[in-house]
Amino acid sequence: MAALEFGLDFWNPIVWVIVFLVLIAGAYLLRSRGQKKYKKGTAQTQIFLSGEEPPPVEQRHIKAHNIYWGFLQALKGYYDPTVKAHTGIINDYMIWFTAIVTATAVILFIVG
Amino acid sequence: MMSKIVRTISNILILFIFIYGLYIIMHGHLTPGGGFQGGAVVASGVALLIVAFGSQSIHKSLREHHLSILESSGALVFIGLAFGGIATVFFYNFLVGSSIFGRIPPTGPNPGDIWTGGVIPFMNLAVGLKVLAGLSAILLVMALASSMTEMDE
Amino acid sequence: MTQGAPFNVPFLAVAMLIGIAFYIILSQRNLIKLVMGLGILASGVNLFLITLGYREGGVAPIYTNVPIEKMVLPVPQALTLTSIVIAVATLALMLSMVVHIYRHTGSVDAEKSRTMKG
Amino acid sequence: MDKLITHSPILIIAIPLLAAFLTPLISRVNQKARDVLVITTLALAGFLVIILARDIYANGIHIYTLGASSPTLAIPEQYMVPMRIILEVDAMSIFMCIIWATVSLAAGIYSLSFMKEETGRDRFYTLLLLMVGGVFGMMLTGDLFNLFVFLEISAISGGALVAFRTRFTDAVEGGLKYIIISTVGALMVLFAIGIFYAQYNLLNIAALGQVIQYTMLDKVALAFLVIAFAMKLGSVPLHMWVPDTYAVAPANITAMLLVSSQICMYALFRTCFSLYGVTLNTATVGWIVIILGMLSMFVGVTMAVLQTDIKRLIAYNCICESGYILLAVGVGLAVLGQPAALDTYGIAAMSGGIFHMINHALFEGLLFLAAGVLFYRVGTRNLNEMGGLAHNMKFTAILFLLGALASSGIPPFNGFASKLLIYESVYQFNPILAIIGIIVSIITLAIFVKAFFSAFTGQVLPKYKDVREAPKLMMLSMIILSIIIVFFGLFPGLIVDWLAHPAADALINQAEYISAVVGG
Repeated sequence: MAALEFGLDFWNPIVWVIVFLVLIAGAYLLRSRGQKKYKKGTAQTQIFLSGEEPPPVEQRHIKAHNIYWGFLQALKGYYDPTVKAHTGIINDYMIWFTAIVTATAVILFIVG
Repeated sequence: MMSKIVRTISNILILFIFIYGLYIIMHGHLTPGGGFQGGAVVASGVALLIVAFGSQSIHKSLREHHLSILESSGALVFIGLAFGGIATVFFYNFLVGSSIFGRIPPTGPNPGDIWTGGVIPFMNLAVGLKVLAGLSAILLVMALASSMTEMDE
Repeated sequence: MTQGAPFNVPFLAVAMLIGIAFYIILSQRNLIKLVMGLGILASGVNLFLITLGYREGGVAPIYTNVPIEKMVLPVPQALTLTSIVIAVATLALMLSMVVHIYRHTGSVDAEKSRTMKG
Repeated sequence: MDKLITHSPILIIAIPLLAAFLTPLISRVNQKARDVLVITTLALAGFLVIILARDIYANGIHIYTLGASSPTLAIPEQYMVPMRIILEVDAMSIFMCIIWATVSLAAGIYSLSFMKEETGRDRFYTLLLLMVGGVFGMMLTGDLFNLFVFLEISAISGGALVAFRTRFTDAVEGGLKYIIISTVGALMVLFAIGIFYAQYNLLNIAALGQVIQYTMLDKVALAFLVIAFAMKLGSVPLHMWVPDTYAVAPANITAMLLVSSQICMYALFRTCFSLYGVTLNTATVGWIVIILGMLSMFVGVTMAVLQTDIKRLIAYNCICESGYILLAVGVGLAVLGQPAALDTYGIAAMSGGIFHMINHALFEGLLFLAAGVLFYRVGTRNLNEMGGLAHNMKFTAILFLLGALASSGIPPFNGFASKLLIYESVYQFNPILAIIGIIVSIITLAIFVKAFFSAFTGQVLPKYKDVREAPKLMMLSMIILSIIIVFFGLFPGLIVDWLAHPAADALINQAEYISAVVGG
């Protein structure tokens, strides 16, 4: 009932969930063996930055446009033309539509 | 607001336009035309009024929400008539053979018998109501919107 | 349908209307003109549909003045009418949106009034 | 009860339309009654869908002839071909109806709370119910022209709903873009319908499918239909309106627009499988669909990486997910003429794609609704300005994470099951396609890590100290969707056997679709 079968393979989420729960329980066991003797609210739970004052909260959070900067930079050759194609002008959308209809019709005529 | 000549002429003309529109709506099952066409003719009369008298003065007597009630009730009557046939099939013409608009139309050239068509005359009426209200509301709102921008600038 | 020169004239008109409409839609940045182009496109398609209803020797399907065997099937007329109604609704909606865009941005140019891209 | 099942196809369409025109009248009397009416209508439509679905899975295709003297009288006595408007419901149509009923009910409940502060809500609900009726009509109809009419009804009401909050400039712009591309697409569909009518004097899909020849004109019509529907479903390179529109619409409307795009996918499949069937060169058209799907997957997900607007990001992800469906069903289409290949992996690919359709609607709907909660509480869609929101919106964060994980294909959620089915079957068709699919799925996870990280994690920003949890009704609608997601994830075999596989069979089995109307 729960399983999906593909020829010889299968996927059974119930089995997966049971295994996952067992692993979670193991992780929890390990965690519960950890050190409990620290004092909340003192320097022990504060951010430590080589003795400096940590920056305010706004600056500590990494902004969305900085995430994956390296990925975007590495694929600049792909991204620049792709982003440029998304002009946001409705006429350009229609140009794409006309071009693709023509191309499809030509392909259907030639190939069959 | 246009000149007095225009206003007087359109006051006379509007009656004929309305009557013609209603005629087209009511004869939809016999002659070319029907609800939409007749409603559009009536709405063109409203357009004449808006042009002649200005949208602000028309708006005093003709409000959008009255028109929207009229429009909704037109649509409701239409769907209600369609539901009326649900004992057999949705949209079934259940009035055929009854005493209301129930006669079978004669074939061949004839002057036209208005007492035919079953639910179709009623549906034409409902559609006509909806279209005249809807198109008038569109015209009125657009005229108001454009006159407001003129006043702003 | 008979293949004769006069019968192809409506189809030429259809092609011209649709061609003009696509020219407008592809090249004109003014949103009002764009909406006009869509109106012309709708007219072209409607003319195409209504032309399909023509049968040589047939008579318009008006019940009061025809011998019954000669009537053409009124399906294309019904289709055209429906499509005209829909075109009216879409054009009205688009024009009112253009009015709003003009109010917000002070421009009806597709490029100048855009706020989103990328 | 039998009578109800017989009439349910038209009731599913007509009841929302009736309620749509009732709402402006009722909301003059009482606002509360209007809300109750809207939710009751949506629930009633859902109930009718369920009883119709039970009948269809038991007894096969269901037809309903409007205005005839009996619902199953498709062809009147003196005629050779169907003349009236016929609704034809098979397992595929009812599958789409189940999706739409679920999502529209969730979106309806959500809008009770989300649209509370807007003015003119009676018009909003009128449009919403019109859209519900229009989309149901598109799914249930067996008539090409009717398909066009309902396409336009859903497009007009959808466009008006996108632009409903006219105080936002971008909302109006998104609405205008949506309505323009819908109109052009629909007019091209109408032109193709005209071409069919010119050649065969028929409008019924089943009757056309019986006589279609695949002449030169049919090829033109096919190009118009396929590309017009591809534009409306937002496939690359015709996708650019999708982020513009989805990002600016109210969140509940975005979730509905998503399904109304899927309906165009359904119409595309209906065209290819039930209308043309094996007459067309299945390899060519199949590969066209596959290429559109691959482009959608790749461009959609890579463009999503650099978005900073949360709803634009999810919108690009939508493009990517619909690419998976196009890929899977395109593989099925490409091998339609080869029974051996169809048996080994074609049907499996199609059921995977169709299963992914419902999953797509559910988890993307959930994500849009969660993003709408953020907009409702925080007042911005810009991810750059968010941060630490999970502290105050724990449940929203969990639900967003659930949707994100399901969308990225992380086990045990439903997205994993359908994507696995797609990979396994597409791999046998062409290994490269499956590998690209897996890579795209990984990047999908990356974009949701970005969205979740920048919106929810970190310390709470001082300006969002007083942000509160989502209102109860919004939470309720999100919880409905997430329960279904988890259920589908835990019992994928059940769903594939009950819903997706019959739908795939119904698409492939053109002869049955035709004979239900034409007979013989």
